[in-house]
Amino acid sequence: MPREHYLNATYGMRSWLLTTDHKRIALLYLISVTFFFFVGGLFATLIRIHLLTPGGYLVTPEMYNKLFTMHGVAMIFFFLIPSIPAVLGNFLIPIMIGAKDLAYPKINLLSWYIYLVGGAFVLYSFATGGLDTGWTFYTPLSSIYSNSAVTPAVIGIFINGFSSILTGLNFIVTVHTMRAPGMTWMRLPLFVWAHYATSIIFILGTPVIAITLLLAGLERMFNLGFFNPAYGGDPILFQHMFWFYSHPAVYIMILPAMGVISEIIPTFARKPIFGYDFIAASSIGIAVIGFIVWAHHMFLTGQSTYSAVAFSFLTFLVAIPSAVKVFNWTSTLYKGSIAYDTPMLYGLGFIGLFTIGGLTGLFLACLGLDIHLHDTYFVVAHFHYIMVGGAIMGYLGGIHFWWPKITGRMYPESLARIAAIVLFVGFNLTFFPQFILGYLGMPRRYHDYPPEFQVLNVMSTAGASILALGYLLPMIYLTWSMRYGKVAGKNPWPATGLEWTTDSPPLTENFHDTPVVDWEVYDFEHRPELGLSGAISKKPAPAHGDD
Amino acid sequence: MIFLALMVGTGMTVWAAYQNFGLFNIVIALGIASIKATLVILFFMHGKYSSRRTKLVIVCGFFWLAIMLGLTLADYSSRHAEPSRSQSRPAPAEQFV
Amino acid sequence: MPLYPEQASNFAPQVDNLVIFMIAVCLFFAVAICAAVIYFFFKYHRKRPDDIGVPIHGDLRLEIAWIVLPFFLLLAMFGWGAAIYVDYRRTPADTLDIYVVGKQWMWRLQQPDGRKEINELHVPVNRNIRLIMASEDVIHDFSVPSFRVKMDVVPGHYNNMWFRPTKPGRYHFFCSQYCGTNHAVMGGWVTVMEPDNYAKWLSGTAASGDPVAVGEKLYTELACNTCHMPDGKGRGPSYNGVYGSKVKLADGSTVIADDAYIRESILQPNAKIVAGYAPVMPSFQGLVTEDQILALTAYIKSMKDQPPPAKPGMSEPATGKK
Amino acid sequence: MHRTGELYGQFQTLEQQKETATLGMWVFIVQEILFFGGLFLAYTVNRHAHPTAFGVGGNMLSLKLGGANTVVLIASSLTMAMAVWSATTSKKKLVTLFLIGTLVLGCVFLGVKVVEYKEKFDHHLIPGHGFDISYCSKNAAACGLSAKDAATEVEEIENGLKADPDLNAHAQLYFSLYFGMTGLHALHMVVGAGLLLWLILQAGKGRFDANYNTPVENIGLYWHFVDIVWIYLFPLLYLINRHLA
Repeated sequence: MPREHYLNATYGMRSWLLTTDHKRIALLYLISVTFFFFVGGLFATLIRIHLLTPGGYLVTPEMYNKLFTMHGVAMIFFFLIPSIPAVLGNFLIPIMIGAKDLAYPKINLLSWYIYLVGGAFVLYSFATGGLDTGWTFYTPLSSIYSNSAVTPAVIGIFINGFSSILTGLNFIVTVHTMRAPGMTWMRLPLFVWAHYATSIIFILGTPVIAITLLLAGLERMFNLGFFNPAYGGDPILFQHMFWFYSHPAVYIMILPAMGVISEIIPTFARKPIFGYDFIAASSIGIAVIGFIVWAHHMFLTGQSTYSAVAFSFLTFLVAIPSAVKVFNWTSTLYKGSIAYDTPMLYGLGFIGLFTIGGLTGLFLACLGLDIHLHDTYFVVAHFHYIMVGGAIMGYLGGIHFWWPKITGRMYPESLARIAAIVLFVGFNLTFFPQFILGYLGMPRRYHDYPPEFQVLNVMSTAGASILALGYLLPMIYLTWSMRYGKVAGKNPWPATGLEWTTDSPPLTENFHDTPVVDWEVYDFEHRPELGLSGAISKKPAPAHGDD
Repeated sequence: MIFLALMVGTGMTVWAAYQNFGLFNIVIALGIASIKATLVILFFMHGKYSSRRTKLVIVCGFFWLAIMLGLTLADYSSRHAEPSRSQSRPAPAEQFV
Repeated sequence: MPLYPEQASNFAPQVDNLVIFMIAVCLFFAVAICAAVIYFFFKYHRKRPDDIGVPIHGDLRLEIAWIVLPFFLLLAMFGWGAAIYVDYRRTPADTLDIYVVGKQWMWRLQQPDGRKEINELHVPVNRNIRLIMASEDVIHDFSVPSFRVKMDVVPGHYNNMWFRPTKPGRYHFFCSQYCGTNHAVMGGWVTVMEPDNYAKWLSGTAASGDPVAVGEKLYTELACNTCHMPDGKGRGPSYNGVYGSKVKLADGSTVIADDAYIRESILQPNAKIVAGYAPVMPSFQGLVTEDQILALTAYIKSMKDQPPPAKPGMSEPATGKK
Repeated sequence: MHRTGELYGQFQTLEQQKETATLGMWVFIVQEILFFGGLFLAYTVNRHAHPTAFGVGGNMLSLKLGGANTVVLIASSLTMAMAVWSATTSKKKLVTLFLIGTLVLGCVFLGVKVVEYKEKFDHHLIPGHGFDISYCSKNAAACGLSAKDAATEVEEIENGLKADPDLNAHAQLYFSLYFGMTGLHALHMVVGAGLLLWLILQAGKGRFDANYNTPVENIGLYWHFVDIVWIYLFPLLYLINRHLA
């Protein structure tokens, strides 16, 4: 008779579709975001194949425009934004803070259904005429001129917004009111801090995109005018409102990944994280400053010069908390006891790729350079370094890290290391050439390009095929391991978080008894139950890091 | 009490709307509205008696609203003071057909 | 393979210098971080499975250092970038003004003398050029990578940008803001010419085709021919032999049918009505451009050798009202 | 599931549960602030660009109906606050009574709104092809204007056209915003009315008292918030620059 846990507590379709268990909802999300990831990935594959040759013979211009739009919409709104928060966050936050569930389990389930309804609308739009406005939905192209199925897509994203809002609301309230005895704010895992910061953006940003897209949709459906130049409206206003959410949305994607990395690195370096309070504060800092930089997407729209200068300055400021994180992670490695497990490979890969992504962001924040680089492949490369190199690397690292906790079984280690390296190589080969393409002036969203750009495009496509392989591998072996993987104990790494003190997989109530936390966060030294008796050099460390 | 104050406020805005204070029309109308809103939050919604955490949440909401309105309007209001040479609008119509 | 596009305007060297500075700074940090990660990765590799690392919790001095130092570097980047940006936005006073209209999916560019081009722009080298841009439909963006300039073209707004080409040649320009189906082919070429070549190009007519032929085409396109029939039997007078002749007006006076008169008759038909005809012609104000008027005039001129129709009741050849 | 004061599984204590509910509601209201904030931003920018058209548009609204609605809505807020007070002091009969009062006032508000919308429709003030800002000045009889009012309106439109030749287009912007803003506000009212209905049923069973009144309190918060939105909408849409008429 196997031990009872959340997976085998009840059986049947009903017990999953009507569950209020945050762990089961996380798995529902895992399945649905993976579906959207492959939908978006399929579009990306077609895009890259099409761009092999100048002139592009695979699809028509209309179709190409639909492909990159649908790639963006599926990936951003239905994969990246919900990925880490709704899967890993949902699964882990209650366990990490020692609660039985989120504060509002029913609302949690509701937000998954809202996500599905929104997703259904968007898929309907993809299937009936597609969408060719770009994921940015700039008016008046989206509200008046486009002939594609904009209305259902806008409705779908509007609906999906409420899924994000409710998830964020749930997290904020949970972190405030559901912490176990002894779990003080300064003992919260950095993963929880990162999700708290993300939730702030969910709450304060998402309603604005909802109303913005609603207005654009009303403009399209009912001839109303909010941004319509024919009525004297201003299309730039749409961009202001759109980016007020959509820039912070970038931090929705990257902050949770940073949270994952902040868990992985101390675990596999087996030492407390360097500068805990600075990393925690920088998460909140990024969330707050991230809200006041949005108009750097609009330097060339004709916004006022003064405003552009101010926004450029604020954008440079947001680099500081990100840099603080990178410096602290790197310093954590110093005098660690570093293991080469797969999550760590993802973690270190993340540091490298995020550093490149972040530093190239400075080029775009810089007013004088943005004029040349704006809307070129440089931008495309930059944000893929952040979103794929950052967010997806973090997501996969987290999935591997917590896989034993989620399923109770280990993934095949050597295969997983190979996949991580394949991903790293494929990713760089795909996107690094695009930086050069961009500086040479190749505009983004082009189905056709001058022949002189071909070499770099071929490199990029070659990299993309390696990347695709890198994504298929984990998909296959993770599924395999659910049944055949080695059984994992409570704490296979071992790691220090509260989630590792309970069973793998946890029972429905997470803990047998309410846990009481009486240790500091990421402390390996004073935790005999981890079974780490190994030597540490007790010499106080000289106080210098790397750079 | 509060109800009466709100009623008086409503009466005042309507009255003020018919007076011309030049630039201050909007300021006065919105000022009265803000006073009314504050009364509702503090008393009807028990904002005055709630925990510090709740107060922080409320303040955050309005603060972010201020960020959005403030920074966007900063762009619009500084557009006419460009550092470039005087932007004589080109004659439209014919040239642009 | 080139790593940067040609430097063909005053902005190009400025932008490239800044890029080199930024790459240097960023490369330093990227290499330093990656080197540190790789070094630690191998140096502090776990020796025994139950080893733990040295518990170091942080260092305030280091934290302050890596907040403050990058701040100053960022400040330098920001300042340099902003200075260049202000240059971009501060248009000099002595510009050659080109009007640019973007529409799905073509560019119309107009020289100061009214001459128009589609997806082609000719400018003299070493002159300050200002583009005054408007859009007829969605947002476009005029971008010339070799000049390092780019600006959105927004419906309902006029956006300006300026540059000074420094090297004769032909350079690609693109639409850089996604604008719908044929966004990728909405581009063309800027030709930078020596000033005397530019002047020659401006005065030459070959480039835009024979104005008489253009005028003849317009004449049917605008349906002028349905009223102004050559035999004078239409609702409007014939053009034959009109140009340069005297025209008798309804109020009894006469005018010479010169360029100015023809222009006026197209734009304000009812100002001077030819004797014997009703004031039925609609105004073409706003429907035809100046160079179309020039072409129409050229066409009318070309018919001056045709015999004027003999119309009973008219002493002079009828004319004028298009 | 809504047994009085039941402790849900995920919580340790009742206080924790109540605290959680209140905090959650406030966070929800904060996101509503930003939601309406987007509308207010769109309004401000467009009004700034076209003050004349917005002034003329505002004068086409009925101050009587709008003003009456403001009074109705503030009164409903008062009854809502009284309902919460009655619940916390365990006056079970009064809770139901005040809630019914709130619902009735809310419905009156929505009714008046319907009348206003109908009027706009009759006056050709729905943005789109049939829109004509000067319809009433041309068809005084159809709009039920007195000779004096009609004369004022003709004059106003003439003045408006002088200041802004594109008045008809820009006024559509105003009416788009009018319908967008009041429409979304009304939608919130409808949702609120639904919630009130449910509350009344629960209150009828005597479920709310000093120990358990979270639903009344939270729906009260929501209702007050919707009231606050109207407190801003009223001057913005109806009042500013009335005197210009």
